[in-house]
Amino acid sequence: MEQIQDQTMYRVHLGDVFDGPMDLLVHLVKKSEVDIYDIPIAVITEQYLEYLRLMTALNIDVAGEFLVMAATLAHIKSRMLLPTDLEQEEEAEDPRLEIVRPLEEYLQLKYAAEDLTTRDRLDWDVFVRSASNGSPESADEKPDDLIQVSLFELIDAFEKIVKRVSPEHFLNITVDTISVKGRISEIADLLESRGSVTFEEIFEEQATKGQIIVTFLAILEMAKAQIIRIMQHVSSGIIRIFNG
Amino acid sequence: MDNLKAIVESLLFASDIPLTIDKIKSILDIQDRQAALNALTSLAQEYESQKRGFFLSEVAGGYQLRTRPEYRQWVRRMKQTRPARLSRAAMETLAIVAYKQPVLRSDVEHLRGVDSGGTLRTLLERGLIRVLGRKRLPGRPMVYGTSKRFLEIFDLKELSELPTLKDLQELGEAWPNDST
Amino acid sequence: MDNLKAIVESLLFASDIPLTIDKIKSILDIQDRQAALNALTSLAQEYESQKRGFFLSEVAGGYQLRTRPEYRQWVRRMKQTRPARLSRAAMETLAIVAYKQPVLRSDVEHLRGVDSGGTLRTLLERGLIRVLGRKRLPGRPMVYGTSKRFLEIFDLKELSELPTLKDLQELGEAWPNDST
Repeated sequence: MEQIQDQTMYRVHLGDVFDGPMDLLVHLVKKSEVDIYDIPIAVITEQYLEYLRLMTALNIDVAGEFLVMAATLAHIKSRMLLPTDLEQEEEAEDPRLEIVRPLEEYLQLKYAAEDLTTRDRLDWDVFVRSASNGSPESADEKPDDLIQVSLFELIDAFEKIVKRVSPEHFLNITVDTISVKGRISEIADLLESRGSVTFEEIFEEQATKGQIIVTFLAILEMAKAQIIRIMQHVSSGIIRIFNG
Repeated sequence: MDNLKAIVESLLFASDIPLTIDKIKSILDIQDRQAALNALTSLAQEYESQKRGFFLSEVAGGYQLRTRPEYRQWVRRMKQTRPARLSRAAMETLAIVAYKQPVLRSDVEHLRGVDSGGTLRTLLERGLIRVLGRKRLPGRPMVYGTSKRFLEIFDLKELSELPTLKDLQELGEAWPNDST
Repeated sequence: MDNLKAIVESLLFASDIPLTIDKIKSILDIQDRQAALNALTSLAQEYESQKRGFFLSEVAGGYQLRTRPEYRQWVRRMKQTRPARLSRAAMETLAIVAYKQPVLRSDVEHLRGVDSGGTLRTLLERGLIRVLGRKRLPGRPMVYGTSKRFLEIFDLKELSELPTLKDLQELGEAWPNDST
């Protein structure tokens, strides 16, 4: 922890001062005490660019997002300067809306974040009795007990294993292999309840080409793992899959 | 069970998670929901009127005894807790997930205007948000929502207890001072 | 400190070990031993006269709140039915089965580097994993996969909703400013 702090102390990002370009913009709008629905865009743009220049002068990294916002502001400013055709004026949208809408939404969420921080936080403002008193984890857990584990803990546990074992065991699990696993599970269900099933039946409900491929890969995988046996009837030619 | 109130209190006292009424009913093997509710209400009133060191908090769909926030400094001192701090960025991200769930990483980043992978990961690790599943979009992106732990930590009965964004904005406009 | 009694109660409530008078004095920064003792005595009397669900026990040279022994059956019952956490070993094993299924016990052990028969059995008993079949190898070893119950517990519609390591890596590192 201390090590991290030491590193960051010398590597200041603009992001450490402001959470992002929206945050900086909010700061400027508030500082100028202007209405967000009527932002003096030229003034705010100038202040925004001034900030970026200051940051650069102080050797602070200015992330790309800040530059994108600078470009957006400059663009709005230039559109404001264009003479509006009187006839089109009614339909013409205020160019500032491009920035006002996200700004409004961002402000709301900032207030929401502030509101959350004012609540009585557990383990900071209020405390509960700790779990450690009384008996340790009861041994007689019933199988229908709820289990208090989140999906993140599961993947986190797996990540730790992958980090621990040598790279050749590393299996990069992609979405595709996961859906094949899902299909394997379904076919295993089917075989469990029916003992055997024909090839056609398995493919019957597969609507898309992708699904057919996934099912096919699942069958291959199961055959390779020798969970199933694939047999063809000599006379009828019907292919059946059996529990291995 | 004439001492129902005392028994309920002992359960609340010994539990490390919020207890739901259903759970209390099933432990005590009673059918009468109202009786359980009465016991809880009456306990809550006693803690208030007697100015006890703890109170009954209605949180995450259940009930839990918690120390009174007024005494935070003393309890903190005893526990020697260092604040498990969440940065402003993490709080913002958390607020977005709380209000906009189910939400994608790209939604969060669109709103905040900055990369939010790291803060999402922090929140996942702290158990404040969870993966709800995946969206049927190219790349099958993960969908996030807040967890039960979020309710427990932020002292919320349920998500709907959060003030609406509109209310917050109206309040917010009353404070001209910068939040930083 | 006119609410000394309530503060002492909040400390007793939140402490997981017996509190000594010296400890209470040092937390509250008071010199008056008698005041602390009076608060404790008065609390103990209140718990008795009000027939609360807990009492003040003088134990191991200190003071601790404990549930009343009369209610032990209910408290025990509650502790038995609380959601269990998976042990780290079970968690690891479950993660391997989830991500590498169909998988053999030998595969699990190869990855974990330790005997995993016991944890696999536990997971089977709890219905989190199941036997998909047997492999036609010497000894006909069982092939494991996750169960429907696994999906229910993790609130997944289907296995393909499981987040992958790639998803996690794409989020990047947790935000360094947030202490965990």
